[in-house]
Amino acid sequence: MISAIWDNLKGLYSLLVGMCITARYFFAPRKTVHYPRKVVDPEDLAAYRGPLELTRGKDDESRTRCISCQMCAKGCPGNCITVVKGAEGKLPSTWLYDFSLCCLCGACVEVCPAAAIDFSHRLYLVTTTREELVMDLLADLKSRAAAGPLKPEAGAPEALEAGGGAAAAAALAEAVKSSKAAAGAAGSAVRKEG
Amino acid sequence: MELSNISVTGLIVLIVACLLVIALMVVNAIVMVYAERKGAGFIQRRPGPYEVGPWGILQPVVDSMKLLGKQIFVPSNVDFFLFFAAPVLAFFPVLILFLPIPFGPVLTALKVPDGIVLILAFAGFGLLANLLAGYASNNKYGILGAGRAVSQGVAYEIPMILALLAVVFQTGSMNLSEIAEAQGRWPWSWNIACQPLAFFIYLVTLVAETNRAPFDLPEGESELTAGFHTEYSGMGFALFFLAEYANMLLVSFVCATFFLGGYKGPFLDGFWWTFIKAYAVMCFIVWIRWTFPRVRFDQLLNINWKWLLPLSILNLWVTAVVLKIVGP
Amino acid sequence: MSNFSFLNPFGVLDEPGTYMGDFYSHNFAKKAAPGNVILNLGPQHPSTHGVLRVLTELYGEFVMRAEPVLGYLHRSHEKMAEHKTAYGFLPNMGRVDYLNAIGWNWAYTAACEQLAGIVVPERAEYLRVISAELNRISSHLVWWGAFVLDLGAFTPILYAFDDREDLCDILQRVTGSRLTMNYFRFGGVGEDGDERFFSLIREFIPRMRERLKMYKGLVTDNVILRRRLEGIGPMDADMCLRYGATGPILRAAGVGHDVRKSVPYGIYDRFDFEIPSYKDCDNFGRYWVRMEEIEQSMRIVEQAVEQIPQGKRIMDKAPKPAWKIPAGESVFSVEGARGEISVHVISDGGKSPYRVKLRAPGFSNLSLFAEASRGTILADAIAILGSLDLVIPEIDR
Amino acid sequence: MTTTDAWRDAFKEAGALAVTRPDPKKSGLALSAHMPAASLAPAAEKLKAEGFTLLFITTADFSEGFLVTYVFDSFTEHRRMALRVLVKDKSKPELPSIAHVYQGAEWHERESYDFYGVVFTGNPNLVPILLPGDDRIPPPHLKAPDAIASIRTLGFLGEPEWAVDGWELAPEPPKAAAPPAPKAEASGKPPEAGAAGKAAEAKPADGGKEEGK
Repeated sequence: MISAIWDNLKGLYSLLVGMCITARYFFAPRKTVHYPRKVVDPEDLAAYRGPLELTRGKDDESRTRCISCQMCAKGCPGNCITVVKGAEGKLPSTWLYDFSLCCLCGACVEVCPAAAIDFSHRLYLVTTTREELVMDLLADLKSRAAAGPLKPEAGAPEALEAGGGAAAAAALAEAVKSSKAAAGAAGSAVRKEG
Repeated sequence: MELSNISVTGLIVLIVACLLVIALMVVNAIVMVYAERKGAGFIQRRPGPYEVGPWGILQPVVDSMKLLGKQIFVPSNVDFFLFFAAPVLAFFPVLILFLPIPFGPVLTALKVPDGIVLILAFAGFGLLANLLAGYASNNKYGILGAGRAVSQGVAYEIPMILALLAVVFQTGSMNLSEIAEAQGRWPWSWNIACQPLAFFIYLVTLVAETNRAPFDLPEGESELTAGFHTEYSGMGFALFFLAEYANMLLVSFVCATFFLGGYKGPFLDGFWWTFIKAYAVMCFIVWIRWTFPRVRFDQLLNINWKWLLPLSILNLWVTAVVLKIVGP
Repeated sequence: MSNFSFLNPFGVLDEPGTYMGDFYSHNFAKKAAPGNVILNLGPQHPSTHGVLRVLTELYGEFVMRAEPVLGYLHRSHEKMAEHKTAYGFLPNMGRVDYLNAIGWNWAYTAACEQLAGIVVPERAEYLRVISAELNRISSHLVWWGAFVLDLGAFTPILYAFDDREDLCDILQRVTGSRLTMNYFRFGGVGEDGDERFFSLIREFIPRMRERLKMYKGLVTDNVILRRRLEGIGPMDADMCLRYGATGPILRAAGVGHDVRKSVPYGIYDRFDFEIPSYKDCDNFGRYWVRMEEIEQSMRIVEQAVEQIPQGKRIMDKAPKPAWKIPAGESVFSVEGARGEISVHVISDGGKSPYRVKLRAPGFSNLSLFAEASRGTILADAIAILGSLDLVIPEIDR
Repeated sequence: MTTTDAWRDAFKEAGALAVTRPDPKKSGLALSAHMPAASLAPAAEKLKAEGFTLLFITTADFSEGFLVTYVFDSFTEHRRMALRVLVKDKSKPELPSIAHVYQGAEWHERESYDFYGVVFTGNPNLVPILLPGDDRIPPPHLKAPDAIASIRTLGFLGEPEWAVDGWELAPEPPKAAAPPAPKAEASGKPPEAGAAGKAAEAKPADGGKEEGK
């Protein structure tokens, strides 16, 4: 009987210890980052994988390094990338990337012989329709090159959203249809169409 | 305000008192919802409600409006009268229980000679409401929750009565005002000093009586999804929510009156002392809720029948013997 | 016909007591004793960690019979493997069990490397061990929070996620994602750990040790939790053998089996760490074993961070996305957070593997729940379910 | 039974058709024994007596039939061994269940019943486990007719260390032992014909539904 009472007293003591811990945390500072008021500091964003972007050309900032070798389109498990070879040299005429199918695996970034693709650090990309997720990365590259030299990314919303809106989305939709017919990519694209 | 020769002015005072008590219950519910969510947030290192109004003050108001707007969904094959009677039965009887509580030396709605019997008698209604809710909502989880609510309520009623009885023995009267009057100004002259065991027993039973963690088995979320009020949405759920906080407020006031010296405080007496003590007990209950896991059902009954009941009987016996030898 | 006809469409619910339910409840109810209640701990129950449905036959509060019903989260990863290239199937590995994605990455890549005879460079082996052990700690933290939440304590899960955020930040630096990580490549790893990655780890480990003391004070020594766990849900070594249960459940039954020790894959034989095993095989044993494993994993990560050499993160001429697995068959098993993860690959040398079998530890661990929960109280059955550390996407694959 | 040879003789008495010893470096298996359906349960009992547990049961669809592989492992001394059974009749695949020896096998067998339609007689609760129980869909894991390979041409079972004469799964004669260039280019692209496979009668294949699974 005595041991039962002793156990219960020890039990009550463990309850008090538990309450002191929660009391200590009651007065400890909070840890939540208030999204609209505070922003994740860019230092942590360096490894964040946002949607793809074409890296800037060495000499001409707005020219892509892509040589339209289709390695990324073939290697992508989700068939997100459609590249159409342009007229002059190896430059692609259209470079479409469907972010709604992408699983951010990084196969394209690794396999590209010309290091033309990289992950952007756009944390705050918001779209309302699925069509807006189909991005024309050539236009995106030009708008970023025009926006000025590469400055440390503040993680702030990228130029694309600023230029967003229905007009751009509609333009993109036609680009998708026309390029799809032109590219006639392998069966995988047909599956995406079906 | 004696009950026997009630006059017209007495009646008016009583009606005003009832209105004040209803206002108190609603305002308290809003304050307690906010305090609980902020307290839980701070314990879990997150800020709690923040967006609505400055520091989230309007959160409870917005919550109640949302609950008002929600569609009241009635499951099939349900006994409509009982289904809608349960929330009403849970919330309104608590109103009567606030009458005998001495908020201040003069601020007492009704000086009922045997106040504590009135309170304990009506406390059973909340229990009945839980049973009706669980039974009438034609839901297996509801029935399990109702069964647990009844056996828990009945079990923890007895040690509560015996603990309060020990204090009544000591002060010789069952009228809450006299009990509050009999205690001195300083903490060592309160009943908690001479009845610590009764205070501890009462603290445990009040947590169990209002179905608060770690004894919240009737609505154990992780087992019974929501126990007896699984099928309630909108106003039904809001009434159960208000009833829970009203019960909490009531038992905190009774605890303040019996053990913590009612409206008597170190400097100047007044109703604010009762409120301070009651809200201190409430914060303690909230603090317990966010610290401990839930007790299993048979352990819950073991604690009561094997430990609290014998202890309270022992405490009563010792009080009686001491009073016999030493006198009041 | 009740007067609220809009509530009773098609008059289906007229006579009270008609037993609705679907195929599985009828199949389960056939063998039910009269008078027992068939309760669906349904797919959307708060304590089944996802979309697991357990049909229970209750006699009052006691569970007489229980039968888990699976398949609500079946995405058929094995069928996808037959239509994707070997390289294209890697992202799937992060999504089979998102709490321990690195364990599955390792099993699949190692199965293919073993078939092709690929040798992984030293630095990559160390990065693999570091990321696997950090992922194990984060998986145990999520389990710990969810398990104690099942028992009714609301606060510890917030503290667990508090620590897990640091782990996710560390792993995000090398794998690029916080949950469904796709870090391993055939012949190495996808990203090299930079200096900040290692400094974050060195900061994390002492802080975590402090937090473990706090967890011990708040939960492990709490008398209510002890009474809820000790002596409940006995699963002895023979039951584990009959059901194929592995991992912490087996170690809590006294068998100190761990794939990292019995078949040291990768470079696990270079680190000294113990395998915690508990004598009596109840819920508290499984709880204690996992808390000890967090401690052991931190020891491994500490030693690995000290001994990591400089070098390449992936072998040169590593397989490209169009790489074909050479013909043959191979089985490789890895010690995941929940038990022994095995991948069985049969390849015909073609573009996609011919047949890939993913052996999920949760699948076998859950199969012994029916026998373990017979005759227990409903609250204990939920506690046993929680102690099995179930992750439903891994069970349904 | 400490050495793999002891196990090889044990399986020989238990009525194995052939015992192959694949290269553990490449396949991770110490021993692989091909059993007739009848001698499956006694072999399982022998393994259980020695403290082996059933890791998993996997089925694969080949031109010769369904190859059902039972993989066992021991917790004390690590030796991963596989028992293989060939179910030749694909239209009505049938195997005796070992759920009475290893209760864990019940679920693995039900999974093979889901994906390949293999009926395990004696399984206490043979209802689909991962696929919907009420509207039974044709087994989804069957290979498309043009993608099926043959065990003999793949030759992944390796040279039998000991075999009953006339054992039909022996790899093809040495000249073709080196796996010839895969004969029909294994259609990487998703089969249009859907995976209804031969088991189900020639039903209009609904490729799209299978794919969306």
